[in-house]
Amino acid sequence: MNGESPTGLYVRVAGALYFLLGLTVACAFIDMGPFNIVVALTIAVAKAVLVVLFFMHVRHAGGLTRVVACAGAFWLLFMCVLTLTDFLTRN
Amino acid sequence: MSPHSITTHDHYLNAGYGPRSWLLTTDHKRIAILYMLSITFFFFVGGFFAFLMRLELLTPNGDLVSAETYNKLFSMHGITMVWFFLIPSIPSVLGNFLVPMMVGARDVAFPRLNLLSWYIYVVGGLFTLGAMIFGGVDTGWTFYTPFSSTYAHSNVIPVVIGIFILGFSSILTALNFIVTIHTMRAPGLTWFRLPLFIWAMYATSIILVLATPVLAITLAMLGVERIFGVGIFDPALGGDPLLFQHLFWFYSHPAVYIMILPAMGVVSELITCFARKKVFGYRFMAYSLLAIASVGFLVWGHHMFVSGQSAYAGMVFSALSFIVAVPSAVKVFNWAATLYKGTIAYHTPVLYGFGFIGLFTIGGLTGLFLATLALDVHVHDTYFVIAHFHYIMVGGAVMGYLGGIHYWWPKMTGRMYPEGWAKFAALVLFVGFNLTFFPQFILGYLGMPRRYHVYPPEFQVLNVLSTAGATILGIGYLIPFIYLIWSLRHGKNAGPNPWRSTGLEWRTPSPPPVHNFDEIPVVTTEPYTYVAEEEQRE
Amino acid sequence: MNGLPLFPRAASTIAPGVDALFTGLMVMTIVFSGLIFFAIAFFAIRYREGSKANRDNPRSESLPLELTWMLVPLGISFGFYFWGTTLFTRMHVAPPGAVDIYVVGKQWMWKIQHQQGNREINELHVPLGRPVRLIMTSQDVIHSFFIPAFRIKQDVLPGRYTTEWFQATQPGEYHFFCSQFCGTSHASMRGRVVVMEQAAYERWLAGATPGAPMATQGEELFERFGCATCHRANNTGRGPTLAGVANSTVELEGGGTAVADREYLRQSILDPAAKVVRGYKPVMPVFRGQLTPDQVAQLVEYIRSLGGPRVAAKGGAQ
Amino acid sequence: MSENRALVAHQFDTAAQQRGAATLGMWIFLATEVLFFGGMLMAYTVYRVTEGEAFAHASRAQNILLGGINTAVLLTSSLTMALAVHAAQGGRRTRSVMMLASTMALGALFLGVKGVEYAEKFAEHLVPGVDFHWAGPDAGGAQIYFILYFLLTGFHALHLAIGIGVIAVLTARAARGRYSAAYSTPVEVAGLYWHFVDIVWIFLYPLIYLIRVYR
Repeated sequence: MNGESPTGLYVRVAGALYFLLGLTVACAFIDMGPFNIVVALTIAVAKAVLVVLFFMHVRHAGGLTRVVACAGAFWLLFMCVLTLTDFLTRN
Repeated sequence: MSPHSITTHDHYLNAGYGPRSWLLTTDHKRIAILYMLSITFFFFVGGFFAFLMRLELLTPNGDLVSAETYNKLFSMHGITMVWFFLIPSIPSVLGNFLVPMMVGARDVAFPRLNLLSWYIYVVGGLFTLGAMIFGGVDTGWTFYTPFSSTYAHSNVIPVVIGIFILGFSSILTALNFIVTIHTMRAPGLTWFRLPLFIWAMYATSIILVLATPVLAITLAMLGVERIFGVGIFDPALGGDPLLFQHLFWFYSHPAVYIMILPAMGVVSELITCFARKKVFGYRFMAYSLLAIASVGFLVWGHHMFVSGQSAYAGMVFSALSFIVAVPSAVKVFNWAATLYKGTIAYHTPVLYGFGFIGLFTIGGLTGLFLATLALDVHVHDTYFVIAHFHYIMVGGAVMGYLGGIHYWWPKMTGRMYPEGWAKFAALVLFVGFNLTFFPQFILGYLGMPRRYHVYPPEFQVLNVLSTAGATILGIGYLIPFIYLIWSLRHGKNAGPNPWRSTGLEWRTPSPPPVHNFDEIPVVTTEPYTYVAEEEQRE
Repeated sequence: MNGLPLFPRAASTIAPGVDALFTGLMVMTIVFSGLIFFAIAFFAIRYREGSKANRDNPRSESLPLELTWMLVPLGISFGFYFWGTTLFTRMHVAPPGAVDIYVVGKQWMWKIQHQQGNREINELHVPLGRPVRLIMTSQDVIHSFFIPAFRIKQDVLPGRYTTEWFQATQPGEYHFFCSQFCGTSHASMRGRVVVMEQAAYERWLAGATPGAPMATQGEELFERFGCATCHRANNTGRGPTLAGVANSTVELEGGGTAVADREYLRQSILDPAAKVVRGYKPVMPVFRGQLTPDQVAQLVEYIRSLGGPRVAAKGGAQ
Repeated sequence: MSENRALVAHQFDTAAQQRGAATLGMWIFLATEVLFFGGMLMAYTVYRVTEGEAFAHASRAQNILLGGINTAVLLTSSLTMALAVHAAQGGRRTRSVMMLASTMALGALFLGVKGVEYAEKFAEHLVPGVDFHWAGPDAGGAQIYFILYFLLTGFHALHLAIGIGVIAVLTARAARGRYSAAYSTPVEVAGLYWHFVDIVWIFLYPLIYLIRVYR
């Protein structure tokens, strides 16, 4: 790696993850109407990105790994979006 | 005794003889042979089902088999052909054999995983075969809910488990190919020096990796609904049957490209080699493979135009489906243009190549009929659809597979097959195929629905024609089966490069040594440098 | 003896349009595959090994050519896309004043119910020259109602209404088929459409032992199941008043609105908690499993007979 | 495999190539896994849209506290896994064994808590297909919610159990000193898998437990 021990970094990342966990629970107790799900998913994505970048070392990885890491998520998005074009426009 | 002995060097076939040396091999070439034997078995099983169906359809009444049996026949024909023959065919046989050799590697990245994937295939296959022997399944290969989950009385669960298991085999093979192509290319072998077959394998592997898991989980949910009687897809229990169709076609439409892309890769190799000219528009050919693979994921809803899907979704999916026509057209035109000013030698493989292009063109263009919303309403679920996808899958994928087998047979076995018989078989197949499936286009537009055991008498003449064609087609498949086996013992010694091809796989003896290359080749040129080679000779 | 038909009869207003589209695509297919076949055959012969054809300056790439054979197919594709989609829109939206007929698919027969109370199995009598809309649902698995001569087809789903419409242009008898595989006797789940002149159709409606009209039968069911206990006039009951509700826009509990079309009425009978009208509690018993699809259709017709805003017919179940 | 055999398999030229291949292979496998869970997530999305109210009601039956604790447990296990990989890469045997063992323990703790939650569901008759009674109005939607709950968390738990098994093997090997600065690929690759399983849960927690907890 780049010389310095990443232990401290990992602990800080974990701290951020705990914080985001607390935040997502807290937000769930506030009535934001349709935005509850948006906030919850945004926080979840943020947590996932932290894990992917630091714990899974994508921060240091090449373009290929980044593309593969995103591919699954994108395909899932395609699947859901195109399916919803059906379910949301049935009437 | 044989004057054409090929035991003059050490190769993968004479590296060991007992069953252990085959069943525990991690050599990608031997695994390819294992796959070839297995899929040939399933091909003839599926063909047998098809033959019985065509016999039954000779007359409008159900006189040969009962309705229940007929439903099982077409279901098992579809399941066997799709999952146990077509999807593994070119990738697992030719891909396994050729991917490492074409990229100049000693083996795939994960050889043990490769063997494991064959075992998974066999387990899945035997499971499904067992389920077919002990009762069969009558849902069609599409397993539409709620029929499959609630109403069918046949062996749905065992068959679904068999396909679920098989999925892992596809995923492991594809994963292996992607990693091999990315990390194990020979020195100097840049992406745009790769043969198009490798590009095709790569595009196919992407689909396999991203689509197969969706099938697995869909079938798992179907199984849960059937076993526990809970409602995921059955409206009587609160579910939505169209969700199943969305999930199923998210896999199964790309699955069509899993079958046809490898054949496109094979045909590109055949055309360029026998025209002795570089593939026209190489980069466009490579990109169009990737374009088909990715856009192919976005069109699944065209299987659902009359399903009760929203009309707006239908319009979106119709437009996206038309877009796939573009990269497909690019491929066909480039193949034709490759022949321009070439030097065409009429060996058997190129005949399959020409056959493929012709049949794929018809299959592809009739696909546009089905992508057209207003027209699909009439022809959906009729024999028009049957004819269309058999032009793609049999006329396309199987012709590509046989072309590839004839092209690389000398490499795989070190032997040549009898050229006259081979050309004759190619002709018989072409004639038989068209006689079988062309009448079905007409039947479909007349309105004969698919999966019909009995039908109104006015459809009989066309059905008889189709059955006659199927008989010719069946004989056509037996001929190569016989002469290829014959050639193993009596064929002429092929030599390392009987077609004077430029691919890396031809730069090593036939059959290849265990580690493929005595010395890993260094690549300095683009692929298919036929013109340069001719000039060099002059 | 049966001859060799090559083209199906065209007997609906939509059929010539579909046939024209088919012909257009056929021409395109013949032109393109002809082009490809000719090119391959021509090159394959001209440039065969040993021929003395001119092979100077062979090319293996050409951007203009690639662009040509990308853009031309793209343009043609979109031409057909718009053609097909425009026609589809016409096929999807029934004209106003259509004769509504209820169709129920079950393993393995088609049950048909006319508003006037006539019932048929595997036969469908319709008037000539008037738009007819089929309001279809299934009692078990997915079926599909396909009339080749009219060039229409629509899957018939359990738990939901789907519709299709046609206007017959020639009197006579035509096949209809179930085209979605539905089990053992799928291939026998077919019948005939009988297209009759208006006068003959009316004679048939009157002559063939009709029961009471659907709305009347629905009213009986309404009484029998005690619906009127809650659904009273003037919003005095525990359920909303049903007079005038059909085709109106209702506000829903939990936000949003819904148009009280046939599908909404059907769902609200079978699964009342799904879309509750604002101001009411989800207290209505679930009738899923209690009523046959025929009975649900009768209730829906009864509620519609209580009046409601007229709206132009749309493709979705009204 | 004997101890003195070269660490590079015959098909590879260099150790770096082999490591790159293994890592890429795992990433591709994870892309597959995304779509495996994706099928269920799509079903979830569709029914969350069409049966939103029912889902909101049904999710009230969940124990937010246990779910939250489990989320924290898994996040911690990801931390220990990352530290284990780091230790293995540095050739620190004791530390890598300790960290791997902690990861396993946390994984097991997660499964234990999950088991308690499942037991509660059985006790409350909330297991579709086995024992399901829903008092509220929209039983159909609630039933679908619980099916998807059991499918998603069940497959997640299965993945976690497989992860624990894999790490158990790695722990034993690490204890025998198999991994060093020169060769720690199996630990790295297993780490990727473990983090993925963690990420799945990061999404499942808000989707399953936190649909509408206010009011």
